Amino acid sequence: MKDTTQYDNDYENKWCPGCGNFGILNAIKKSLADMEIAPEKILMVSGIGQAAKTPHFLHCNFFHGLHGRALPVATGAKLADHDLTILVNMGDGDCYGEGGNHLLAALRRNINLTLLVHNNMVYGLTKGQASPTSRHGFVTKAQPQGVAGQASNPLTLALSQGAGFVARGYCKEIEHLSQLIRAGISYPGFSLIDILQVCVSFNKENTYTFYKDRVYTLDKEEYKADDLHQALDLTMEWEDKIPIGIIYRKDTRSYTDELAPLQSGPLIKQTYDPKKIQKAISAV
Amino acid sequence: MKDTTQYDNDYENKWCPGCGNFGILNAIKKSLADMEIAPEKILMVSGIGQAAKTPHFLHCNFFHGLHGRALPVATGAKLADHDLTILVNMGDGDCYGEGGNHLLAALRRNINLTLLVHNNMVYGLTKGQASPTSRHGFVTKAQPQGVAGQASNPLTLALSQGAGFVARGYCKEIEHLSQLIRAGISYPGFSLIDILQVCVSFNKENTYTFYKDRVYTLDKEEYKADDLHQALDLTMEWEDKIPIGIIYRKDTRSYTDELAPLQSGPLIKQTYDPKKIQKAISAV
Amino acid sequence: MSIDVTVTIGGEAGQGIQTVGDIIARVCHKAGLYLLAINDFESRIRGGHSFLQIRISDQPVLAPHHKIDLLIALNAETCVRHKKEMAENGLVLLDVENDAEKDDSKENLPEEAREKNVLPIAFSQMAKDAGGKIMTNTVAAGACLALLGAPFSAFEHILKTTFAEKEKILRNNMIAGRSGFDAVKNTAFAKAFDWPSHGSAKGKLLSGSQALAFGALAADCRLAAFYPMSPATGIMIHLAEFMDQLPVLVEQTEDEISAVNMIIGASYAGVRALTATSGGGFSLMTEGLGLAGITETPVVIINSQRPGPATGLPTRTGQGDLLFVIHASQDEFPRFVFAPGSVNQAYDTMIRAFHLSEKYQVPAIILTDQYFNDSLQMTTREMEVPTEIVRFITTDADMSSPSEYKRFAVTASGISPRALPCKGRALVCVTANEHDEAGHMSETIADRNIMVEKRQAKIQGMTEEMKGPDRYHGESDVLVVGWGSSAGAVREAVDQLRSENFNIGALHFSDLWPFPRKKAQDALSGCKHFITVEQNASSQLGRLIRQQTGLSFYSAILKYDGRPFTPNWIAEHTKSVLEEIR
Amino acid sequence: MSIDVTVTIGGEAGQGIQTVGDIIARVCHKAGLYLLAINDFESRIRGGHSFLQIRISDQPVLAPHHKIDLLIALNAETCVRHKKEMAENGLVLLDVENDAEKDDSKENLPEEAREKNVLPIAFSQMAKDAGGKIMTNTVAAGACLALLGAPFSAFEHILKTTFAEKEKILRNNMIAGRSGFDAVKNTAFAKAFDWPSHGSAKGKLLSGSQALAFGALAADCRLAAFYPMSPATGIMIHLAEFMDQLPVLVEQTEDEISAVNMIIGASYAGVRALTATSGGGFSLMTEGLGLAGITETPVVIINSQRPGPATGLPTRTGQGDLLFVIHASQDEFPRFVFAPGSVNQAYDTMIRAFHLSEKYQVPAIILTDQYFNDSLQMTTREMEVPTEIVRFITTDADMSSPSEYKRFAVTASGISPRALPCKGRALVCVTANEHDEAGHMSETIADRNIMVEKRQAKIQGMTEEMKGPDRYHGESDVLVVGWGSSAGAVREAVDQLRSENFNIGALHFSDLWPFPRKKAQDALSGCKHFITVEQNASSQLGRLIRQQTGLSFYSAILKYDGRPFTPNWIAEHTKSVLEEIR
Ligand SMILES: Cc1ncc(C[n+]2csc(CCOP(=O)(O)OP(=O)(O)O)c2C)c(N)n1
Ligand SMILES: Cc1ncc(C[n+]2csc(CCOP(=O)(O)OP(=O)(O)O)c2C)c(N)n1
Ligand code: SF4
Ligand code: SF4
Ligand SMILES: [Mg+2]
Ligand SMILES: [Mg+2]
Repeated sequence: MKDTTQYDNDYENKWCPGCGNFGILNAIKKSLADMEIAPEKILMVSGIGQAAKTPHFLHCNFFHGLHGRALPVATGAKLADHDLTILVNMGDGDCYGEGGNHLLAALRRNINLTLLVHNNMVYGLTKGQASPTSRHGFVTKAQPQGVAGQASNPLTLALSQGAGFVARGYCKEIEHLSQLIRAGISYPGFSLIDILQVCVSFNKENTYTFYKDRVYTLDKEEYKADDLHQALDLTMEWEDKIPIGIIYRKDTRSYTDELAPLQSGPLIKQTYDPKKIQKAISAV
Repeated sequence: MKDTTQYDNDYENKWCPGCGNFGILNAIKKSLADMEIAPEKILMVSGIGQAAKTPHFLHCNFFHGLHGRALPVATGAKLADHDLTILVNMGDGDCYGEGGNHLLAALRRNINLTLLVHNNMVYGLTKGQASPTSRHGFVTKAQPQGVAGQASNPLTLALSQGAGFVARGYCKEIEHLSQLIRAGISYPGFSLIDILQVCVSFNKENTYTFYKDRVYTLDKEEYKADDLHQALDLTMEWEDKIPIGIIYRKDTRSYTDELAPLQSGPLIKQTYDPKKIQKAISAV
Repeated sequence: MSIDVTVTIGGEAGQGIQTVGDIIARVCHKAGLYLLAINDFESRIRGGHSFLQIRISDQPVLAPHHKIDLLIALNAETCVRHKKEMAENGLVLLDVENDAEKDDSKENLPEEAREKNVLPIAFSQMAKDAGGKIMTNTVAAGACLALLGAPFSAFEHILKTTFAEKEKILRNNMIAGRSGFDAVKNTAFAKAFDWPSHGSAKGKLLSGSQALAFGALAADCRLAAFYPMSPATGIMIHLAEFMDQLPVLVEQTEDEISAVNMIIGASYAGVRALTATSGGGFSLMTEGLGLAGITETPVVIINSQRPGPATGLPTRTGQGDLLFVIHASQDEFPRFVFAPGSVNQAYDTMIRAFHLSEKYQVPAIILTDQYFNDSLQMTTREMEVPTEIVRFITTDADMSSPSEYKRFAVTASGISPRALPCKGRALVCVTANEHDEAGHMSETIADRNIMVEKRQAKIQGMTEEMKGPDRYHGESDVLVVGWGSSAGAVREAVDQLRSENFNIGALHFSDLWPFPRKKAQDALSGCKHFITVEQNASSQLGRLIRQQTGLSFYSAILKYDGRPFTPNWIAEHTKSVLEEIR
Repeated sequence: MSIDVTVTIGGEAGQGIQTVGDIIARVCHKAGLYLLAINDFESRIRGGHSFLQIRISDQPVLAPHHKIDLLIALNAETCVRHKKEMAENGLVLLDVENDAEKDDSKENLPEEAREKNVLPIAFSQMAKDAGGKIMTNTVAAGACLALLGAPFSAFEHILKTTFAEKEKILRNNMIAGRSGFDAVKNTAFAKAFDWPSHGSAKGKLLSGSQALAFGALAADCRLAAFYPMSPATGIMIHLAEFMDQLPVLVEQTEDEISAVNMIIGASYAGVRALTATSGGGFSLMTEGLGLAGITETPVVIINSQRPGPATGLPTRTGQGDLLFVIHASQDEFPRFVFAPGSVNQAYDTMIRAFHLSEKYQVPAIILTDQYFNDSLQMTTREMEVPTEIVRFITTDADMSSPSEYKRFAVTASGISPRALPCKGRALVCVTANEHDEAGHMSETIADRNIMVEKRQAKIQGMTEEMKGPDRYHGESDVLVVGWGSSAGAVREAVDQLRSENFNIGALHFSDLWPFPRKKAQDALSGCKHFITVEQNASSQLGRLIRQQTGLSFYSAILKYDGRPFTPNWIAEHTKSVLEEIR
């Protein structure tokens, strides 16, 4: 096993004991170590929430932005320098609630970012309100009669919008999750990894016990993840069985390959040429 | 035919001659007339754009709000008085661009609104930039090298999020469209009608000619619109053949039926009871 | 004040600080004492350090105290953190993990527990003995109350109401409480006082959030749409508690943009509607605020301030949004801005805000903050529910010709008769574009000028509705001027300074926009100098006063560390300024 | 000025008004004349009424004129609309559908054409005869130029460059142009002038949008993210034209929230980044502005104002956002606000804004408006591209120990050395929460105070960078004070008033925040009274001046109808005030 301690820092962790985020954090470290990406070569971008604190607990570059807005920040960084390796951490409220529109746009762009959604089906940091993935009927202090709407299915959503890399992980399956993250980082387009994350403080339904009997791993040999229909069906499995693994993957080109001004290299690496600019302006 | 002139007003129309919006306007009038909804009994809510001007050209109550924000306004009005019949007009940029997050939320809520998206695959009012439904490669002044991302598929999106009424209309098929609108208004939950709308000024690709050879009507006898898989496939048809009609429909309950405080009637109709309030407060 | 004790309970988030505080507060309240409790916690769910600080007195308490008389430390770190704040004769009760009997072997204790004024008590051990560690809070509450001099019966009474439903739990808690109570039997506490014998509650004990929620109910608010955001969420949670009994719907939205547009839609359709958020969410509502402005739709928006910019300090307090909310959104339109200074005023302000917002058909913004929302305070008057709600709504019956109804008809006051959609033959047409009187988009110069002038015309009436600043010894040479939640702290600071013979008074602004210029000028005209006291870094009220009156503050006492004011802090800083003046 | 002619071309949107205007403007420009053209159009694509108004002179033109000398009416409605604005000897050329030969049978003409000063000409018929109705614009341009006294060769030259590529089209246009030119041969036009014979262009002719776009390029802006919104879209379109030749990416986003966050991400990663929007979009960017504030990320935001509130008048002009952008977003942080008054100043301001934003690591906001963005103006100086761009960026090489790099290290100036992520061993850690020097979330009082003070500390240096107001006869008794795009109109108004012997001058503010208090005070100290001139309803600059200096304006001349200022309008209103003063 590769050394993951290089990603440790001495900043105090602020999560609750037993929180599923610890597993995700470990999986991230593992995948970075396995891929031999040095701490200073990784950029983590996140929104606001418990999930979004993740970058603080890693030795790395990070931009911990606004609630819901991690994807535009990450997109901007990627457009500025498409050589960067960018991982995005968001909560389910962060990504599918406040940030829903940016997820749709990231899917359309198919920009080469790896998005990890710590999906605990609740708003953790704000003390337990329903999130877009909370099930119909889920009771909280803000929803004392239970959630009246239906839960969002983020993976089906991604597939419906032409996503090329759609996966689900589970916070307890660290090794498996770390492989998903590796695959996501290696993927040339936008990769969405929705992670079943247990919140021990505010979600008393989707617990370790809940997942224990339901979660099963897609067999890489058997399931090729290249059939959209089959993938759509898998994303709709939930009640009794919940598949984890790469659910769909197709060949793709990254957004940054499509943009004219980026063809001579990352924007940040191109040189300032006052003469050329003067000429261009004068020609108008 | 029912009298549609009751919905006419003498406010000057501001659309370009030949615009597909005229057909949509006529279809709306037709469906209202057919359903015998008096002008003063209808509430139109819209965003901002050419499509969103529609309510001004009808004799009716209307709230012409902000770009992208028609659905929250309509939702608020419906929650306040769920006896209202509310039609929402939005453009593709309005609804799938700026307002994308509210569409996701409306789908989760399944609130009883009928949403008409005038999908001309371009930003009309702002003079022709690409919209989320513009095809990959679509050239505009803002996208001189063509759109780099992939187009959103709004109908697939809706299906992926559990929508119970998903339809597509075409601005030239006025009678057919008016039936779709009728069905949408009658549907107890959220209904999305995406309408292929020709913009003669800024979209030189998706023209009447383009649609002429492609659009075909789903046969109500043959196609039952109750199979999600089949519906998903239909929403993905585009290049050669484009289906119009009700693509998917399932039984449902409206959001407002699920909310405790609305069970004694619309909020607006309940009475102010100071004694009860005083008692409730004092009990804490 | 013959009684003035401050008790702080500190420990990790998740240790149950709230429970200890709650029991103590309720016992004191029930006994007829006055109290105020502040809540200090980090933006995390477990661990870290948090505390609850209760100030208890036989006189009304308006602000937290800067010194701690009794510290209940649920962990050793609490001792370290609050060491400097301990009063001279202050006492610390420290929960230690070892057995209570072994207290004398101080070497085994954490270093903090070896200090002179620290009394190590094995709260958790006692709780375990009584049936479970979970009752540590009851033990601690018992010890605290015993030290304060409370009779056990008072404690017992509250325990009984708290655990009324489960007999066994009650029994165990009684045992736990008793052992805590007895553990300090022989401990002298300088600030112990004669417990009022037949006291009765002197007012309602409630949080700022509750007062705001109750005010909304009393104002007949029917829809409360929100996106969770500290420190505003509590208001909505308190409202949601009534969803099963009153016609009020609390609706969580996908984001703040939706929340503000939703209440605009609801208000347009005819119900009173509210949203609450903090600065970040308010930022997102800025465009919607303008929509309410141009469509002349009444809505009430609470902005519970916390320090920024951006995410800032989510669970801390501040007053940095005054000039932002006054100027928020493109171009100009009238709005109300209020900033209540007490729970009673907050309750009243909600009722007024809904009333005035509907009367003038403009948005009303209420500025509170984390200190106010999350602190427990006592009412000084009944919170009365209005017997009637005036809705300022027009129906067909009021019109000579409903078919000619014009939503934006020009009037001298700027206020047009407001009808509701689908309620008669009058069509209610509304647009975010500039429009004619009928509500249709218009770009003519004439319509534009008419509509700008119509909207601006409301300002006169609105200004007349505004209260001038509350004056406290307003005839003094020097005035301390504050706004919003600092009202109590400023007043107590003035008391303290006056008791030291300073010629000083205070002004408190609760009505901030439209600025009550004339009344402010009058209130300020008599003083030689005025000093602003605010929780921001640029004296926003001071700048506003100068913008509106041309009058300049002599100095600004500013605090921006995210923690609430104490009277003493204000008094000390004021003294430095007074020395300069002299 | 010996030459001062105003030509207006009016008709429906879609009729090609732009083309007529463009040809005329280019012919005049090429001939060495000065000109300024404004664009007036509705928020629709076809129909309605729109016009382009060109003022031509042999002296620099700073603002549009209030009177029309020559009106090219592409439809009859245009005559009606502009009747009142016609100069005494003004002439109207009206396109009539009937044959030009039948001009004498006036009864067949629309009523408007029967007026004395109206010359009915069958532009469209002549175009049809030349090969197609589409050339109506060329005919009209020909007629207009002939009346102005232009030699046909000058017209010919421009037609040749315009239609260089297609021979047949050129030929037809030449015929069309000629017939228009000849049609007015015998018509006397009072304002005809001696056409400069061997003139050469006196400057670059370009729109405000172009000047801003060019400035961005010259400032090395690499990413321009935006969501379409009038009147800002043009800036981005002009930038997009360079995507195939320069390292600049114009990225259309899903909404304005994304746009502002995207440029923050890009700037954090190391490239200069811009967004442009109008008030509604700026409202949505408010939270992101605070993110730039707390993360100290340089970004440039253009807010092209239009009248509001909300959607307001999308294609009209206004100055209603000054106080909004200064105070936007929760809590406090330093920012720059600029409002250029000419195309040269706009170009320079872009370069300065990027430079200062990066130097101080703060957001910079540029306020322009529809009038400015959509009007054609002439440069008075070369637009020089800086030979070098100073980036204020730190690398490992500059650090003694990169592994200990702290993004928010405290310094006296408040500016911390800024490194870029993934460019060395130094980790760049940034958060929207309050933080310690290393960029990790912190809630301690110490860190909070340090960071607030560090951010505020920048204000001093920033203020020193601010220019005071531009003074024009600044020693006068009365000063007219404006900001932003009104610079030219105010200056011409002053000229007019001074020619009438009023003792009057002007101040123009282009640097608005941090407010150059000292310089403003100096500039205002000599005058007896000052009068603000603004396109809003509350005198926002006047209020800002009072907030910052305590000095009060005597009167405010306010216009909020969405149409640009003319010097005459300002002069007339100023005179009324001057009469009051007297
Ligand atoms: C604009 C804005 N709105 C609301 C908030 C308050 N807020 C902080 S975290 C959070 C939600 C947390 O839920 P989620 O994204 O699921 O993350 P988790 O804490 O569960 O990991 C919210 C609403 C905010 N910081 N900013
Ligand atoms: C917040 C905000 N951003 C941008 C705009 C400018 N705007 C007006 S209409 C429009 C898009 C129009 O496209 P679409 O929604 O597809 O409607 P269409 O005109 O094509 O019917 C935009 C971007 C606005 N009014 N408000
Ligand atoms: S609240 Fe939930 S998600 Fe947040 S740290 Fe605790 S367990 Fe984890
Ligand atoms: S621009 Fe396009 S969508 Fe708008 S009115 Fe014209 S044709 Fe219709
Ligand atoms: Mg969550
Ligand atoms: Mg469109």
